[in-house]
Amino acid sequence: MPWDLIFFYIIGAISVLAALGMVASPNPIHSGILLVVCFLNVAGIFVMLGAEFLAIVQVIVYTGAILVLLLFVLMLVDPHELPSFYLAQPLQRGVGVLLGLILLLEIGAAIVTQTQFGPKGNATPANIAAMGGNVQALGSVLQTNYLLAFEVVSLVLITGIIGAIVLAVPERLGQRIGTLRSTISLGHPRGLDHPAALMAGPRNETPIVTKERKAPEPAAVRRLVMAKDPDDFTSV
Amino acid sequence: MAQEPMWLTFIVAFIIMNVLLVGMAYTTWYERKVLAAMQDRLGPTRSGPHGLLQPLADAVKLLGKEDLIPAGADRVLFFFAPLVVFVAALVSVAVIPFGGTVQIGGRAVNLYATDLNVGALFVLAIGSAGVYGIIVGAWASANRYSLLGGLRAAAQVISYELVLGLSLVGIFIITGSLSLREIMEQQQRSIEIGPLHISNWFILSQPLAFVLFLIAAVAETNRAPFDLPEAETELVSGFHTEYSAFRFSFYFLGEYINMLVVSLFASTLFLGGPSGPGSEKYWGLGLVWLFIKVAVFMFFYIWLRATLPRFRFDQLMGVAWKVLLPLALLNIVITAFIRLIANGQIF
Amino acid sequence: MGHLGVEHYLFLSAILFIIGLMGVLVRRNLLIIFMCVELMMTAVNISLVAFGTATDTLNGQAFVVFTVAVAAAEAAVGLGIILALSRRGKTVDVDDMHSLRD
Amino acid sequence: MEHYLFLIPLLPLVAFVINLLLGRWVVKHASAYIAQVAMFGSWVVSVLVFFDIRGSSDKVLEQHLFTWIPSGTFNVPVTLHVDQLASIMLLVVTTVSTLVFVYSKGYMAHDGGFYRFFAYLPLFAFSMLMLVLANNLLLLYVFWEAVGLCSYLLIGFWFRRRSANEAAVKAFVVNRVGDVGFGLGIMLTFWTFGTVDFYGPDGIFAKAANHAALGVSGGTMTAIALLLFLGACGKSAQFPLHVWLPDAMEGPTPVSALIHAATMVTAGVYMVARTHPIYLQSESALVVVALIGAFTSFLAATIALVQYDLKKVIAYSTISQLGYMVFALGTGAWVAAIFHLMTHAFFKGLLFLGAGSVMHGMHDELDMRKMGGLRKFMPITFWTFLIASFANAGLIPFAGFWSKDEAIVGAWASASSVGKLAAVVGLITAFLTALYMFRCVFMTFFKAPRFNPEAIHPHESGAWMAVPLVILAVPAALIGFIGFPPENGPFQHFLEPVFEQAPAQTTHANEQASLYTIQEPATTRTAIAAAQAATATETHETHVSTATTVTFGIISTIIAVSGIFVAYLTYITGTISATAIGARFAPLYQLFVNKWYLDEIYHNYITMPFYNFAMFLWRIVDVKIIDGTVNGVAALIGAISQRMRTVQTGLLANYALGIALGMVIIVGIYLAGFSTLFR
Repeated sequence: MPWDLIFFYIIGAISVLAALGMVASPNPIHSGILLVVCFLNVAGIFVMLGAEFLAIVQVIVYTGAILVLLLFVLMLVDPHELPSFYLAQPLQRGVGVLLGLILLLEIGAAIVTQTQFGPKGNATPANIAAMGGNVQALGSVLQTNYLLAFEVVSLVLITGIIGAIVLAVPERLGQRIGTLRSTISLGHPRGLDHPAALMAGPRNETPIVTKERKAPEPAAVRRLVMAKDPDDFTSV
Repeated sequence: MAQEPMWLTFIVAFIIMNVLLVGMAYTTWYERKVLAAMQDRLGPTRSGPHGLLQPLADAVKLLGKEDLIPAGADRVLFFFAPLVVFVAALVSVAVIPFGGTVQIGGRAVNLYATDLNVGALFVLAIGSAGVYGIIVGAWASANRYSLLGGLRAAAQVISYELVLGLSLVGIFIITGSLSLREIMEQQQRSIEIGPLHISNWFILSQPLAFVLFLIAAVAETNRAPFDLPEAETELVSGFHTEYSAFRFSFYFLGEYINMLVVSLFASTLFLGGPSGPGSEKYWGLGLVWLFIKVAVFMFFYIWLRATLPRFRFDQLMGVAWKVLLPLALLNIVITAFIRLIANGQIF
Repeated sequence: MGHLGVEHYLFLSAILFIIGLMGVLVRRNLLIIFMCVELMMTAVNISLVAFGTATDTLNGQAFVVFTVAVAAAEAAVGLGIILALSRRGKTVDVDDMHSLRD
Repeated sequence: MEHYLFLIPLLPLVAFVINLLLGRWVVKHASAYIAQVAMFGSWVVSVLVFFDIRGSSDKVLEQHLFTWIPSGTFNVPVTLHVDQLASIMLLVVTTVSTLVFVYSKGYMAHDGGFYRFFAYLPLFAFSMLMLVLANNLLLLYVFWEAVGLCSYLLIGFWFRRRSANEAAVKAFVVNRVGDVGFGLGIMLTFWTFGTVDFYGPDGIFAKAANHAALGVSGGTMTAIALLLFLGACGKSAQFPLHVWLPDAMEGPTPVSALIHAATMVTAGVYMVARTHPIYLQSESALVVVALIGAFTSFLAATIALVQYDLKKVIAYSTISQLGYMVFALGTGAWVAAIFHLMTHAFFKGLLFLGAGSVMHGMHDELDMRKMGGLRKFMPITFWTFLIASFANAGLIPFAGFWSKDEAIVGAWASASSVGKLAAVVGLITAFLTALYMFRCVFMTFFKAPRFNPEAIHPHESGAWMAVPLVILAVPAALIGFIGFPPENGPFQHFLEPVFEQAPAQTTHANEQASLYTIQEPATTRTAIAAAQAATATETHETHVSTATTVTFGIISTIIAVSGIFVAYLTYITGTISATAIGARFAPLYQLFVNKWYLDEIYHNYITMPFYNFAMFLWRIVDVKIIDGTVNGVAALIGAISQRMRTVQTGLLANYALGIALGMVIIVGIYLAGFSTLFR
C-alpha cells in the first residue's frame, strides 16, 4: 500500500468523522471545534492535491478567520437563548436524512460511471515547478486569465465588509449593543454538582453592562476616609 | 535545493527541535536576568552559577504541582487546548532556515527541516491556528475572566495577523517568492555599487514594514504592552487563570517558543537570517550571527515589557485598524510602484 | 497526485457535501446550519481542485480562490445577519423565524 | 485682423455673463452700460474688419478657435470665417444692436427686469454674431437655435402676462417645425458629402458644385436645398410658418426692433444666401423659394392693410419685406436680397423704435384708432418715423426704393416666368406697402387727437430714446446710394467675390438642373442654352439693360406715390371711405382681417387632430391597453399567488428540503440517461 493512499485514508477518515461529529454534536461549541479539525484536514487534502497555496488559504481564511468569528458569536450568545441541541420535526428529519442518502448514492454512481475529462492542460507538476512553484503559477493564472473576476471578487469582499458593519452597528450610532444587556455567559452547563445554584446563577449576578448605569455620587456627598488600617474599611 | 535522504532530514529536525526547547528554557533565564538588571535587581542566583540551572528548577516545580480541573470545565477541551498552543508554536519553526545547504563530512546537509513553497504564509497560518488553543482553553475553563481573556486574545490575534501578513507583502513583491529559504538567500547577495558593498537586508529597503512587523509580532505573541489577554490587573490571569501544573507549562512553553519563532522569523525576513561577516565561508559563523540576532530581538521583547504600560483594549484595536493597517497598505503600494519603476514597466 | 485516482477525492468531497446537506436539513440552530453550509462549500472546493489537478490545469484552484473569498464575505454578512436576528428575536432557531410568512 | 475676430462675439458674451451672474446684486443699473460698451466694442472691431476686407477684392478672414467635435471623419471646428457677405451682416447686426441697446436704456428704465433684459440682449447679440461667423453648417445650426432661444426668452420677457407666454411658446414651436427641416437638411448634407464645412476643396460648396461628378443626383440636391429652406421659412417668417412673428410683438418693443425686424428674422435670408452654391444646383428649389417669397410678401401686405395695432402693422410689413428678400433669392438676385436685407434692417428697426416711442408717449397704447395728431406732441418721433415710412414705401431717394427696386428688377430679369410673376407681385405689394404705411402715419400723427387729452399727455421721449432714432434715420434715408447706380454700384462690386464664383462651376451642372425647370422645353438644346443664359443672368445681373432699370424705377415710383395718395384721400380728406370699401368687398375684407384664416386652419386641421390623437393615445392606448395589460398581468399573478401561498410554510428547513429534492431529481434525470439534455 503506497504511503499517499495511507495518508489519504487517515486524513479523509478524520475529516469525515469530524464533519459527522459537527452535525451530531449537541454542543454548538464542540461543533465549531470539530469543524476546525475537519477544515485542517481538508487543508491536508489540498496539499496532497498539490495546491499548497490553497491549503494555507484554507487554514488562514476558514479556520483563522471565519470559524474564529463563529466561535465568537457562539460564545457571546446567551445559552438560555441558544437552543443547544435542537433538531427539526420528525418528518423533516426523516425526509432530510433519506434525501441525503439518496443523493449520496446518486453522486457516487455519477462518479463511478460518468467521470470523464476534457483535454489536458499544460499545468503539469514539472511545468509548475519550472515557474517557481504553486504560488507563482496560480498567481500568474489569477492575474491574467481571471483578472476581471479577481477584481470583482475584491468588490464583493468590500461589499461584504460594509454589509457586515451596517448589520452590526446598532440603529442609533453610539448606542450600546443590546445583546450584552444581561451578562456574558458560557455556552455549556456549569456547576453540575449544584444544579440549584446554577438555576439562580447568571440571572442574579451583577450585569457587566447595564443600560442605566448609576451616576457616581456628587463629590460633596462622598465620605472621605482616612484609612489607618485598611482592613477596617474593607467589606467583602 | 539538494535532495537528501529522509533520515538526514529527521536528524536535522530533531536537532532543531531540541535546540529550540533548550533555547526556550534559557530564554526564561535570560528574561529574568535582563528584567532584574533593568529593575536594579540581581535575578536568579541560587541554582547553579549565575542561576544557570534555574530553568531546570522551574520545570521540576511546575511538574510537581497539583493538576486542577475546575468543576464544570469541559474536560476534553481543557486537556487539549494547551497542547494546541505548544504544538502550533513548535510546528512553525519547521520552515525557518538556519542556513543554506552545507557540506558536513562530504555530504550535503540542508540546515532546515523543510523548504515550503509557501513558507512565510505557513508561519502565519500556524499562528492563526494557535489562537484556538487560547480561545478553546479559555472557554473550557468555565471561568468568566478566562473567557474574556480568550475572546480578547482571539480578536487581537485576528486583527494583528492582518497587519503582520500585509507588512510582509512588500518583501514578497521584492523577492517574488514566499519561500523563506529563497528570501534568506536573496538577502545574502549584497548590492555592489562601485566599491561599495551594500547589504541587501530587507530592513534597509523595507523599514516601514519592519516597524509594522515588529509591533504586530509583539501583539501576536500577547506580550507587553499588548498582553491584554492575560492582564493580571483586570482579568486575574486571563485565559490561563484556571490552568496549573504541566497544563500551564504548555501554555508557558508555547508563549516562549512563539517569541523565539517570531524572532527567528523576523531575523530571516528582515535581517538576512544567518548572513553576516564571514558567514559565506563558515556556516558555523552564520549560526552564531543568527543567535546574536535572536538574542537582540528577545532583549527587545523584555525591554518593552520592562518599560511600557499596557494598552486599553479599544486603543489596541484602534491602533491595528486605523494606524497600522493603512500604513501597511501604503507600504505595499509604494513598494509595488518602485518595483514597477525598477522593472521599467512604467516611466 | 501520485497513484491516487481522482475518484478518491471526489468520493471524499461527496461524503462531506452530503454530511453538510444533512446538517442543513436536520438542525434548527442557525449557527450550526451556517457551519454546515461552509462545510458544503469546502467539499465543493475539494472537487474543484481535484478536477483541476486531474486535467493538469490551474483553473480549478483559481475558482477555489474565488469561492473562498466569497465565503469570507458571506461569513461576515451571514454572521452579521445572525447577530441582528438574535438581537431582535432573541433566538437563533430557524423555525421561529417566519415573520414574513403571513 | 484675423487674430481679433474672436473679440466680436466675445465682448457681448462677457457682458452677458457679467449681467447674468452679477446683474441683480452688483452691477444693477450699470448693466446697461456694460452691454452698451461691449456692443460698441464689437461694432468697432466689425468696422475694422470691414475696412480690412474692403482692402482687396477677394480677401477672406478666418480664425480657428478650437475643434468642437473631433470624431473620426466627423469634424466640427469652431472657426470664425468672414467674407464680404459676413462682414456686411456683422456691420448691420452690430450697428442696429448698439443703437437698440442705447434705446433700451431709456425704454426699459422703469422695468423690474432691467438686468435680465440687459443679460438676454448681449446673449442674443453673441449668438447672432456667431451665427454669422460660423464656417460650417452645424455651428450655424447651434447658434441658429441659440438665437431662437433668445427670441423665446425675450418674447416672453414679461412672463407674468399670459399672452406673452403663449406668444413665446408659439414662436418657439413654429420655429421648431422649421428647424426639424433644417436639422434633416444638415444630416442629409453630411450623409451626402461627408462633411459640414462650407469652404475649402472638401467643403460642401466645392462638392455641391461638383455633385454630378461625385454621383449625387440632382434630386438629392433639391431635397437638401428645400430642407434647408424649411428652416429659413421658420426663422424668416415665410408662409406657411410666418404665423409666429405678429404674435411675437408681445415682447418689449426694442426686442421687436432688434430681433423680429432687423437681425434674427433675416438669419434665414442670410443662411440661404450663404448656402447659395447648393441652391444654384437645383432650379426647382429656387422656384419654390421664389414662389413662397412672392406669395408671403403679398399675403402679409394684405393683412397689414386692415390691422389697427401699430406694432402688428409693422410686423406684417416685416413679413412682407422678408418676402421680397426671399423671392429675390429665389430668382437669383442674391445681391439684391442682401441689399434689401441691409436697408430693411435700418428702416424697419427705425419704424419699430418709433412705434416704441409712440407707445412710450401714449402710455402703452397701441390701437391707432385711439391716436392721431401726435405730430405736434412728438416731432422727433414723427420725422424719423416719416423717413422710415418713405423708405418702407419705396419712395425715391430713400433707402428702401433702391433695394426694393433692385429686387423687383432682378426678379424680372431672371429668365424664368416665375421671376416675371414675382416681379409683378412685388409691384402690387409695393402699392399695398405704400398704402398701409401711410395709413399708419396718417392715423397716428395727423388730424385731431382721438384720445382723451385729460387722461393721456403725449410727450416726446428722452435723449436715450431720441438719439438712436435720429442716428438710425440717416442710413434709413441715405444708405440706398451705395447701391447706385443700380446693378453696378459699390455695394454690388463689394459683394461680387461671394456670388461670382458660381457660374464657372455651374455651367456643367445646369445640363441636369435644366431638366427640373418649369420652363417649357422647345428642344433639349435650346433648353440648355436658356438655362445657361438664365444662370448667367442670375449671377451677374449685368445683362439687364439700363432702360429696363430706369423703366422699373419710374414704375415703382409711380406706384409708391399713388399708394401714398390713396392713403391721403382715405385718411386725411376722407374722399374714399374705408368702411364703404370694406362693406363692398366684405368677403375679402373678412379674409384679410382674419389673417386669411391661417391660424384657424392650423388650429383645426393640424393642432386639433394631433391633440385628439394624443388624447386617444392617453385615454385609450395608455390607460386601457398598456395599463390594462400591466394591471392584468399583476392581477393574474396575484390570483395565482393566492393559490400558491399555501406552499410557503415559512420554515427555512422546508425550503432547504425542496432544494435538496430538486437536486436529487436533477441528478437522477442526469443519471437516467437524459444527460444529453444538459450538454
